[in-house]
Amino acid sequence: MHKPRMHLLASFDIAHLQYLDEAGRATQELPDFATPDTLLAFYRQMSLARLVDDRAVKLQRTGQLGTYPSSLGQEAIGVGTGSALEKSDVYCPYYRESGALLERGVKIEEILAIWGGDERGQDFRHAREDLPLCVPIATQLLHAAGVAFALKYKREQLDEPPRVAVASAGDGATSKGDFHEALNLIGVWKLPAVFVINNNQWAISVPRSAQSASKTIAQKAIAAGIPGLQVDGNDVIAVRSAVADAIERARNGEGPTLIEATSYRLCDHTTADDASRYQPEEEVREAWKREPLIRLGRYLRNEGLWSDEQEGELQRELAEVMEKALRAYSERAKDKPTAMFDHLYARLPEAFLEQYDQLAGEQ
Amino acid sequence: MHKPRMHLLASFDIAHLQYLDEAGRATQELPDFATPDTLLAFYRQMSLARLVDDRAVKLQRTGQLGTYPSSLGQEAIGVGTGSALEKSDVYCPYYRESGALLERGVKIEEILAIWGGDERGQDFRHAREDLPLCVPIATQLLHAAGVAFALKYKREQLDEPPRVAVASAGDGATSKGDFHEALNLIGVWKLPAVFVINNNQWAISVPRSAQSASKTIAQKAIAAGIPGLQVDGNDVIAVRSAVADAIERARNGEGPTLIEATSYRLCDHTTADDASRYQPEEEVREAWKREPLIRLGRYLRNEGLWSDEQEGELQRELAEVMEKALRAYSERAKDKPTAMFDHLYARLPEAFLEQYDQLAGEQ
Amino acid sequence: MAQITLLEAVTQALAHELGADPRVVVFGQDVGVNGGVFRATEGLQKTFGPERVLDTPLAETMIAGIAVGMATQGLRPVAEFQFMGFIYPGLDHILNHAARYRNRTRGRLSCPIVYRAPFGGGIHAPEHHSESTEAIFAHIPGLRVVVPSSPARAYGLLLAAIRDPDPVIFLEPKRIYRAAKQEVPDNGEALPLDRCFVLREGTDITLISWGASLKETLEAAEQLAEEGIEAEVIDPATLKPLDIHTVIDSLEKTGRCVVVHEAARFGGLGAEIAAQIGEYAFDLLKAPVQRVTGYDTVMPYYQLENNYLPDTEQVLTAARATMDYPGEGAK
Amino acid sequence: MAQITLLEAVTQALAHELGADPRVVVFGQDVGVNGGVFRATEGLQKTFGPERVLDTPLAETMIAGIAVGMATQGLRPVAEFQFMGFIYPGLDHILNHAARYRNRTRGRLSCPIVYRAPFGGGIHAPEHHSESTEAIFAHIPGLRVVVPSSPARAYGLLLAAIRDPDPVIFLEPKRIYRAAKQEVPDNGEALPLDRCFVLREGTDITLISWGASLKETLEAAEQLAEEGIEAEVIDPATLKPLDIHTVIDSLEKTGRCVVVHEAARFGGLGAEIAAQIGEYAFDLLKAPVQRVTGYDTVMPYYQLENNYLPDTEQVLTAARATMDYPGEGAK
Ligand SMILES: Cc1ncc(C[n+]2csc(CCOP(=O)(O)OP(=O)(O)O)c2C)c(N)n1
Ligand SMILES: Cc1ncc(C[n+]2csc(CCOP(=O)(O)OP(=O)(O)O)c2C)c(N)n1
Ligand SMILES: [Mg+2]
Ligand SMILES: [Mg+2]
Repeated sequence: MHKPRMHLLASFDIAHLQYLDEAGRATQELPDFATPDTLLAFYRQMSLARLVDDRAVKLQRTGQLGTYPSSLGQEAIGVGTGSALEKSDVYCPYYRESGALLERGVKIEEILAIWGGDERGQDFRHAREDLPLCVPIATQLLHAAGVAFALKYKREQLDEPPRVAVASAGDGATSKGDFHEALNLIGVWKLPAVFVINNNQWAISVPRSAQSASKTIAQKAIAAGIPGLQVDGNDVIAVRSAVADAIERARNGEGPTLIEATSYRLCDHTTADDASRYQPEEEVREAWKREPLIRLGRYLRNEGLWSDEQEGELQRELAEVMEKALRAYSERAKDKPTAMFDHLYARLPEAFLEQYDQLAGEQ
Repeated sequence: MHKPRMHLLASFDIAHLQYLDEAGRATQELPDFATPDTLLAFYRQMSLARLVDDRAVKLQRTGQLGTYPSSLGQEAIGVGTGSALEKSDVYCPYYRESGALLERGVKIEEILAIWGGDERGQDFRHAREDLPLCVPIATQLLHAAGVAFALKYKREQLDEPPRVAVASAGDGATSKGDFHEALNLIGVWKLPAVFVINNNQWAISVPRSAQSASKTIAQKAIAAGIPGLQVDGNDVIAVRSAVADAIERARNGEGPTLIEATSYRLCDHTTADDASRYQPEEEVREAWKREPLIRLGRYLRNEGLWSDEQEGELQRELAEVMEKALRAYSERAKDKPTAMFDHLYARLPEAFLEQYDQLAGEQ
Repeated sequence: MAQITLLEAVTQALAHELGADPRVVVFGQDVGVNGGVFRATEGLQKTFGPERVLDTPLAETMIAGIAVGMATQGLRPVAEFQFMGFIYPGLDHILNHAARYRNRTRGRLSCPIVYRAPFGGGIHAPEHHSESTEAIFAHIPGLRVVVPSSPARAYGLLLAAIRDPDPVIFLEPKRIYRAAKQEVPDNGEALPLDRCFVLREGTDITLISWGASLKETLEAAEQLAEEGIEAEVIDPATLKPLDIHTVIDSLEKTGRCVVVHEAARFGGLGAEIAAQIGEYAFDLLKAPVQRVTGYDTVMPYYQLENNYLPDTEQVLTAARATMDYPGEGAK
Repeated sequence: MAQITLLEAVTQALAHELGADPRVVVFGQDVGVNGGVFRATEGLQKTFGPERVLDTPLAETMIAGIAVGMATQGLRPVAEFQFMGFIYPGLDHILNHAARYRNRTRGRLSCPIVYRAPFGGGIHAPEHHSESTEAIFAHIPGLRVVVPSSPARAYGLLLAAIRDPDPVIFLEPKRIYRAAKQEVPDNGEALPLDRCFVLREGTDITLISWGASLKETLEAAEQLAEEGIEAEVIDPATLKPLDIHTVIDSLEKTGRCVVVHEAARFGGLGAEIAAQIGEYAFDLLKAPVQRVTGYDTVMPYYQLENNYLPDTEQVLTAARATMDYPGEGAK
């Protein structure tokens, strides 16, 4: 049988971005934003995220917190992303997000409250327009598309300043229809949206290789006709650079971007999980060598920007911050039961007053 | 600001296949299957599909049929696809499918019954394992993925011969999550499935350009890590060639393929639609120049394989076939009302016997 | 003033709110250039521009989901599902998000969305185009489910729905889209949500229905009047939250009730109404609450749809049996 | 014989059918290597291989949809949704396809699928992990909805569900996954679908519940017995089609009834049961059918979930009020 002659219609490239390698060596000239101050701030925020996760897991172990999803090993993604947004931008997080939430000004005790089974945690004191943490996988990407539409609409129709919607999701989330529908919409409506995928190689026990035959997640952008790229998600400079560039383009009306940030989940999926059942030990050991905090620390030390002493001081400072937050969390009075009706509708319909009274009466 | 240096991770090409150009001239050596007999059979089946559509629309206009979706101008896709399957393969159609259904041995009166509001039309006398026509957009693609799994499973676990699931959908359907989830699954599970997209440029009134920013639909395969290509969907030889090749690879265990067949909807979306409200006249006029039947006819005439006389004879023969089918359709007795319960469950649960009796009593 | 259909009343309400409130955006499949497959959005894109009246790609999960995002940022999205049979891919976003956003964020963000969909059978449409699954939505905490059944109520209730600070599922009975005309002044006056409409006063029996079935229900009431039975006919209009008080008030007079709906019986809203009547009006009841409903079968292809849909005769039979109760077979 | 939990009974049934029928395949998120997040599929992949026990990508529409395709070609898919709160993206395929394939093709193709999902609250899980929306599924024509509430019923009903020629939504009450143990012989004997189980005989009042709430309901029955009230406790087990005869038979004795469920009240299955009792047992009823249910609110985050869930005290209060009816305030 002879082979049909076909003509080339289109070609696509997917590229990878890295600034710091595993040993903390710069692989290319660092971007302008990477001043010592910024890098030290990254280091602090990643350290804080790690501490929050660590304490949260401990709280869960002692029955003071519900199921908790740590972001151990993926702090560069949250911090790199969160730090790239303007305050007025809108962040649309998934649930594995300590780093980004801290960047957005969400309070540690709010994060704890959420996982402690208290809706009031989602009533962020700051970041009032950010979306709440989102549990149903990938749904936040469609909300982010809607947010991006609203921001574009308000700019064009209501003369408001340009703002961008930034959403995050996991690698598993990219298998879901919501991901595709959202990506396709932000593409065809050219919305000011940036999607950052935390590719931590696992969706609970399902490895990346069992999620999709696609070589990269970045290439899924091609289906939507938008730019996609992969960054080293353990390199906070690369994450910040890629996200900031994408945000800038979105803000300038140049459309959306999909960013795959590769990392590794160095912890259980949540405190309800036991990753040793499925993560190969060897793979985990290798992944520890690439983790983001040590990497940035090495760079800083090589550059003479960081020392054991500073590390000690930082840890003491963060421990205090954490202590205060833990106190705020544990001192929080339990919400009143009728709260479940208070925010159900703007005004409770008459039809439910009887139930409201029953609930109130039972306390 | 300096531009980050990125390294290339992956490259992808999307190609286009054509054998006959608009004027019916071969643009390359035809494939082996394209014998005079086969091409004449294509011509006959495309003519029949066109006739069925034409008569169905007329039936609707005179109140003898419900809403009907013609495939005018897209006959090459149905016939090219349908003729590429083995009898034992499983076809998973959407609703705009006269050509393919006829190839599968579905009877004209069955097609009419379906659109005449009678479920019995879906109880195909032949093609007993093919899926019924599917109205909810893109859902059949997930069913096809399940069918492909079953065929692979039965081959591997139950020692049955290799079979392939072939599904069709429209361009609009590719925006739906089902498309993405199905494509991703057949990719990662390497299922024997072929998806053929009838890109007729419109989803009711929404043009292809408003569905997606992707340059081609074929490139959506890249997201799933599977081969994707575009064929000239007005060239029945190209369609048949591409689908047959993909089926062969699937049958050999080499995995799935996405095929975009470009065409144009030369009719209303359905009889309930008025395409003149949104299709630009000029565009329609241009599209008529590329339609598949005239194109193949020109080729056949150029090759001395077809004449006015033969055309007249064919039309007479098809008119008779159609006449017979119309009689069979109109003579069909109305289904009995209780049929709505007879096939609700394998055996009607006691709980519904009272309703059954009520319904039976009302007749 | 010209008389308009229920369908035109929908268009009129959408146009009014698009004109009155710059936060309102209308979107869905074919709602723009084509004006919707039923023409409910006819002319809106022309008047208000393609930035405010948008054709979406073909993806219902997306339609439901982006409305949530838009609403959280202060817009007033009005999203159309082309038919109720295609709304289900959007359910996740409606149930898990739109209905919960206010509660989850303790009031920080909310979802003033209207999800519109034509529903019900009787127009000889293809499969999946004739569904009535309002009970699914009415079971979801945090939602409102509204069904207009006249041009005036379509206009007034749609205005109210768009202005309501919480999500509303607005189901339009397509069988009566063009059935009757009424003068409906375009005065921007909303009708109250969460309130039943008493369409006909009566003292002998209470008939409750909504959407297209009200046609048969009102016909039955006329017929009953000729037989000397005065039926009170109630259109709940807002199915959730349900104004049971108006129903109970009616039962105080009549002590007898028939609920009529197209949807399948089992788990339909007739059950909830009957249950609440049982709870609140046990001692008033002179006969069991009867349900006249679609069968517990899949909505058939159109050849049999009239066999499926409740007809006037069935309403009459149930009403007469209810009036006669306990009847001759009583112990 | 060792005693096993409800969860282990599920595993035992799956293993039995995988062993007995080569057409059975089990799939879902994390059901393979990890044995399911609750360990319901523990060990199955090891025993039956990754071709028959499969981890899927993360996509619920897909899980629901491929089951349809598989079933039409003669397989017996058993699909797991990780939590009921994540089932909704699959609803379209369940409602529009699985439930209709037999009917649509007039019996040519059918969907012998089991869709499993853990449901209900009370385990301090995160948002969306504690839902009870069985009423949504029970409203869908063509489906079966089955809820086991003991290890033996989990085993016997799951076998029956897998063998049933039609689609079954099999909802596992996760709060009692490990609550009680029972000897459950692995004898491959199914229990009947479409039949209520009378868990306790009584003559004074009928208590109906399913899933985890049966715990509180049975506790209430014990307590009532101490007060001299003999409650009959019925577990419908198959919520749809509902075996109302067993309920009516019980009402013949008791004339009084309380329905208990976790799900929100409005449009919950308690309504359907109350409505059918009203229809079939009007003259037997000595008191209104009471519903003890979750509130018509969003299932709260776990701090308040116990305030949401019906407790034994509420069942007792309703039962006593029903016994006392019309009580002192009667006219
Ligand atoms: C729709 C939906 N299905 C299932 C779940 C249960 N679940 C929670 S997290 C998770 C895996 C997510 O993996 P990924 O997207 O890679 O994010 P990661 O947790 O690895 O950061 C699953 C299946 C869910 N939350 N939502
Ligand atoms: C889920 C769903 N949404 C909406 C519809 C209504 N509808 C029927 S056909 C159609 C357009 C489909 O366009 P396309 O996929 O391009 O196929 P074509 O009709 O052009 O062949 C729409 C929106 C539907 N059938 N299913
Ligand atoms: Mg992951
Ligand atoms: Mg099309």
